[in-house]
Amino acid sequence: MDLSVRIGSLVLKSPLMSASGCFGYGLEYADIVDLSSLGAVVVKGLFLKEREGHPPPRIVETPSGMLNAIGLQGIGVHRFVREKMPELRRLGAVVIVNVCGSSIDEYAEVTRILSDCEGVAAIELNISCPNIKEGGIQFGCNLASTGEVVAAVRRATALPLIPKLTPNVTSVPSFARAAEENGADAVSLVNTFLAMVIDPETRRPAISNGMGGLSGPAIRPIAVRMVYECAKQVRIPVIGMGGISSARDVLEFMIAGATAVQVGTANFVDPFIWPRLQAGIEDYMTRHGVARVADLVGTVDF
Amino acid sequence: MDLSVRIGSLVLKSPLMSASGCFGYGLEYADIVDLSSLGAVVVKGLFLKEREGHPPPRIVETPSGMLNAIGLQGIGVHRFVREKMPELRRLGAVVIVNVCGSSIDEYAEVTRILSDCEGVAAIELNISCPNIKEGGIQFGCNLASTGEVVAAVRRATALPLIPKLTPNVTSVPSFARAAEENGADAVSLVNTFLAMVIDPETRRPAISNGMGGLSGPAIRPIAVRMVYECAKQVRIPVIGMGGISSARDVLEFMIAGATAVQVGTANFVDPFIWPRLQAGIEDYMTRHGVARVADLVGTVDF
Amino acid sequence: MPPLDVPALVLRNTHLSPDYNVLHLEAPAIAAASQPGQFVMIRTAAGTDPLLRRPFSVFEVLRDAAGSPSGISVLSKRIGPGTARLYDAAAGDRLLVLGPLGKPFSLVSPPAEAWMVAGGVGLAPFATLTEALRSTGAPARLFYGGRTRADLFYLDWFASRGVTLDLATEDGSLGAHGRVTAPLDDALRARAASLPVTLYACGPEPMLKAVAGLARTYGRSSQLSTERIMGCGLGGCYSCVVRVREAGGAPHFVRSCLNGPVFNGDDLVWE
Amino acid sequence: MPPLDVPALVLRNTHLSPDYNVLHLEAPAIAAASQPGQFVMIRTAAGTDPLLRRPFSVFEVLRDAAGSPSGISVLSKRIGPGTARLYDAAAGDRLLVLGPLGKPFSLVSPPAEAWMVAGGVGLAPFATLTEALRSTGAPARLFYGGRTRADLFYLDWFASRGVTLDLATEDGSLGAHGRVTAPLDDALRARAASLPVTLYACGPEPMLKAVAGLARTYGRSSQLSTERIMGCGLGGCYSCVVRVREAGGAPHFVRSCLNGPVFNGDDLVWE
Ligand SMILES: Cc1cc2nc3c(=O)[nH]c(=O)nc-3n(C[C@H](O)[C@H](O)[C@H](O)COP(=O)(O)OP(=O)(O)OC[C@H]3O[C@@H](n4cnc5c(N)ncnc54)[C@H](O)[C@@H]3O)c2cc1C
Ligand SMILES: Cc1cc2nc3c(=O)[nH]c(=O)nc-3n(C[C@H](O)[C@H](O)[C@H](O)COP(=O)(O)OP(=O)(O)OC[C@H]3O[C@@H](n4cnc5c(N)ncnc54)[C@H](O)[C@@H]3O)c2cc1C
Ligand SMILES: Cc1cc2nc3c(=O)[nH]c(=O)nc-3n(C[C@H](O)[C@H](O)[C@H](O)COP(=O)(O)O)c2cc1C
Ligand SMILES: Cc1cc2nc3c(=O)[nH]c(=O)nc-3n(C[C@H](O)[C@H](O)[C@H](O)COP(=O)(O)O)c2cc1C
Ligand code: FES
Ligand code: FES
Repeated sequence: MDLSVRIGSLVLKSPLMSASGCFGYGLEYADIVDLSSLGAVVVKGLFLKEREGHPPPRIVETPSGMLNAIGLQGIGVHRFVREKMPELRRLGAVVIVNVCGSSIDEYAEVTRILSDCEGVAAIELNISCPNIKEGGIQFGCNLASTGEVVAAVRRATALPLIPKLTPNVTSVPSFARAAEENGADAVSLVNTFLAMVIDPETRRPAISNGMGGLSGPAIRPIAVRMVYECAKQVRIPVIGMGGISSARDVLEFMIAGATAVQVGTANFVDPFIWPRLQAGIEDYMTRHGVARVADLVGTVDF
Repeated sequence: MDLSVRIGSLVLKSPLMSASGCFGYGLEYADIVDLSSLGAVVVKGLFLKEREGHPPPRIVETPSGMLNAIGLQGIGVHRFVREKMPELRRLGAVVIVNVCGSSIDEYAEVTRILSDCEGVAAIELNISCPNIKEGGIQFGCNLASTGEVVAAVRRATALPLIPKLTPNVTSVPSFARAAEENGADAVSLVNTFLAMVIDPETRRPAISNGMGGLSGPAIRPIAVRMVYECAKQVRIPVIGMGGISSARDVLEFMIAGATAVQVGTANFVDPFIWPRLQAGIEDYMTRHGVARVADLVGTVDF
Repeated sequence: MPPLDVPALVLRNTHLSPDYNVLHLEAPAIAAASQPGQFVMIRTAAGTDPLLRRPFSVFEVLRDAAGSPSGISVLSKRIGPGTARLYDAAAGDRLLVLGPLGKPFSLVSPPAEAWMVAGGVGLAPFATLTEALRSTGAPARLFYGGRTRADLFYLDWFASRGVTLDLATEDGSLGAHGRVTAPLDDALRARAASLPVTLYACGPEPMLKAVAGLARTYGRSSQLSTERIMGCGLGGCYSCVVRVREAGGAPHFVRSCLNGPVFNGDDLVWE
Repeated sequence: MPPLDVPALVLRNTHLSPDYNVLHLEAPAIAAASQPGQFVMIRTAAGTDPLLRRPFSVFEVLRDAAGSPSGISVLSKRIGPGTARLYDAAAGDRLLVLGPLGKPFSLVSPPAEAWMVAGGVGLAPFATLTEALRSTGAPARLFYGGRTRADLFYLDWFASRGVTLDLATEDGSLGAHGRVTAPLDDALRARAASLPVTLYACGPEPMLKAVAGLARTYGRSSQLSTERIMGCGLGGCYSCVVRVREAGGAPHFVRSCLNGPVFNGDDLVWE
């Protein structure tokens, strides 16, 4: 059974990836998950410098979902390369780094540093974090800026480049096209939905940042729709995510048009999910006589 | 305790309304709900003519939500005025009609007919149904068209005019402003989120229309955010909805900025919810020493 | 009577098989008002998972020692999260039960016979129908099909109430080998046209369609209990429509929760 | 040992009060690996409501007849949907339990004394700590506060293990009237500086802050068990941060699920 999928020049042994920000730097999970068994480990968003993030409370549970505004706390690209990459390499992880920036220059600079680091397999360009002012959303909600930042980072790296798109726009496919036209090798979607929970007893937002990003099963039907729409409008691969919690959900996204998928919130609920997802995909392929998982991509009958 | 709220020239005895399409024509619920106890009964979307709607399956359950593509099956405005309004008047319901159209002329025409009908208290302009091509979404996703259709219907009626906005856009507040500038007395939001469920076993969408609108608790945090944003940017009242299932949720929307609220999906789960919502609001007002529910509107501390 | 919503106590949960169970629910007022063919909407869990209620036929009307209606039972087949929760319910739990809902069967009187046709869990509405027919005196016959013999339940119950049983299993382990519509066809063919029969059917849609076809072929009237995905059960959502052709009119969609779930087989239009 | 995720059988659910319960869970491997102060993440329901797991201290390590660890108990206070489900759990249910997680308390040895300070359900980590201290021989004392006498549990359990009890209730119904930090302050003041004491505290944040202050005032070391909202318990989400100042460095956020939940009171920076 062939579970491999291709993202640009990269051939992954499985379509399953961890979603950025939901799997730490990967190493946190190294003693319970075989990192080399994943298609890729997408690590937490990195800026050039270290960042403190927002004060707690940073998350709140919502119906079948969660709201987060972590604020991209992180160790910065230099410490990541120094402190995390050696161990990730040793464990055989295919590492995709989620790159953040407050300016086009910062995006390009972080990307350049990572491109010089052995073992970084691809760049996921985070132009869609809804939770901090400089989180890229000013790039990700404007077509021209999306094109500009993608083009600039394209010039900075030969690695596969995967802009990560926000769902908080009228037409996600136009952003996917802008990414494609400016040299992206794939797009990933969706990042979280900008959302808000207010506690009526205190009349204050439930998380310190006021607003946050909604993830989890609640958003899955919207994410599937966006993946379907984007996959029809671009030729580059689409990496789908949003609420995936079971093999059924992985298959739903792939049939909608995703070449690979990422799992975020469900990994919090069930960090031992990975082998079960893979077994479920294999079971489906056996039952439906599918030899290569890539043959499922975009096969929705609609 | 004063539960009354004001929407344009209309004073409602309570901020609680049924959401369009989730309460039939109101009469279906007349023997279990005292229709005159609601702030308003918002009835199912009406075109000029009768409509068959989409073939079943028309709904599918999703995590903490549901997807629907009913396709605006309905009896048309003439039969509504003739067959439903007399009984609604007799029961003392404050009736708001959700008006649909495939053209600006149709919106205006349906509105004119309703304006001549005794007992119709306001017009909710449905420019946001995601489920049919002519469901208004071509108006509701474009700022200029939104302005145009609101202006045209404004000329057709003296009734309070409430454009209902779609959440499937980058900036809901700009649409709220376009509505306000063109004479709307209030805006209501959110309509459903365009979404999709695919059954991997059949590789076909779960509902006949392929895509549908997501409603229910799943979407609540996104809807609260949009209500908050809009209420800050317009002076006219905002009527909030999206996943409201308890008095806590009503209060959350009002504190975020909603002057009144609508309840849709939760009425399916619990048609006896209305007196409980009211009791919960009153309990909150007692505990927090709030004399007039209108004093809560937009009081979020953020 | 307008429908009620009661937090019904689970009195007993009997597992008939790995899929099928019968839940006894305390709900006197709903029990007293229920007519054969009506249904209830059950909230299978507090909270939002599952979110919507699930529709179930009233299987039996339970009675207390004095013979007064004290509750209802539902016969449930486990196919997804909602029915799984009903399968796992324990005595002492409470479930919100909304009902009775929908249009019931019309009863026939002698000399007409009532032939019930049940596929799988489609048996559910026929226990109350059997009780009601005993009061009209119309002879009752049950054509009952399932996958295998272990999927056919309550045979003694029906037999002991004078119902003639015609069974069919797809694997031939009990009764006729194959679909239940085959013995039904034979029986209809064998019955003199002068002797009136009304068909009552509940089961998978292909079975209903076949029964409607047989009814037409043999000039019999039929009452079919449809099963559509229902969002509300009260006419609020328009999710549950079936296409009907009413006298003279063009086919159009009507809500099966209000205008059904029982329809005249001649009125239904199959896509 | 890496944490395990086991579908633990509920052996028993003891309701201590209308809010508090103790769940006995079969989980030998987790029990064997747990150290005082560690926690587990429990999935309180299948499905998505509630979605995330909830963190609970390991309350007791259960042992079989031969004395081998067979499971754990958790002491839970019902405050929302997750703890409500634990309150309602029945023997025979299964709950996914992930653990053991986090950094444990460091133990002290005689002549140092261990003074435990518990506010409400903050009692939870101190049963296992008491057992462990018995092996070092360090004298143990428990300052334990609650709203009212009915909210103080397991007093005999601690007393029978040689723990000196100092109780306080906010309504004065048992022990000192007011906060538990008042008798603690008195006791610290009374103790000669030459006699070593380590404070161990778990409870509401204002109490932890007060204990940290007292520790500083009297020059004692403190180990505080923090309670932050946790999304994962494994370091994946960065939701559970507390601000610490490590030797010389500027204050910064660290994950309490990995670097805690137990912190040195001197390191914590309160906002
Ligand atoms: C009027 C009526 C009476 C019914 N009576 C019975 C009965 O007595 N016993 C019984 O076991 N079942 C009965 N059903 C079917 C029963 O409602 C479904 O099996 C049940 O809703 C499935 O829920 P689930 O969560 O287990 O499965 P899922 O498949 O996960 O359900 C998902 C959704 O699909 C709907 N759905 C799935 N299958 C059906 C179906 N066959 N009919 C209608 N909706 C469906 C559910 O309501 C839900 O909205 C009846 C249905 C109707 C409409
Ligand atoms: C390391 C650790 C150990 C704990 N040990 C215990 C224990 O032994 N016994 C016990 O009863 N409780 C303990 N708690 C608190 C317990 O986790 C919460 O009471 C519980 O998660 C509340 O869930 P809920 O759904 O009932 O309430 P809700 O208030 O609805 O919870 C909503 C969200 O807030 C979080 N939350 C609410 N209160 C707290 C809190 N005080 N601390 C952390 N998160 C919270 C929940 O995890 C959840 O994400 C511990 C918390 C931590 C961090
Ligand atoms: C706690 C948390 C932190 C996240 N951090 C990041 C991040 O650093 N960079 C990013 O691109 N996306 C981040 N995301 C978004 C996820 O990668 C993913 O796009 C989103 O959660 C939807 O997937 P899910 O529903 O499977 O979680 C974060 C999500 C969560 C819940
Ligand atoms: C079955 C169904 C039918 C609906 N029909 C309409 C409609 O006719 N007109 C309209 O403006 N909105 C319609 N809506 C949208 C609701 O009025 C409401 O905006 C949405 O469901 C969000 O609220 P909720 O989460 O409380 O259901 C419909 C929603 C549902 C679920
Ligand atoms: S189920 Fe809602 S209208 Fe029939
Ligand atoms: S709870 Fe997720 S990082 Fe600590």
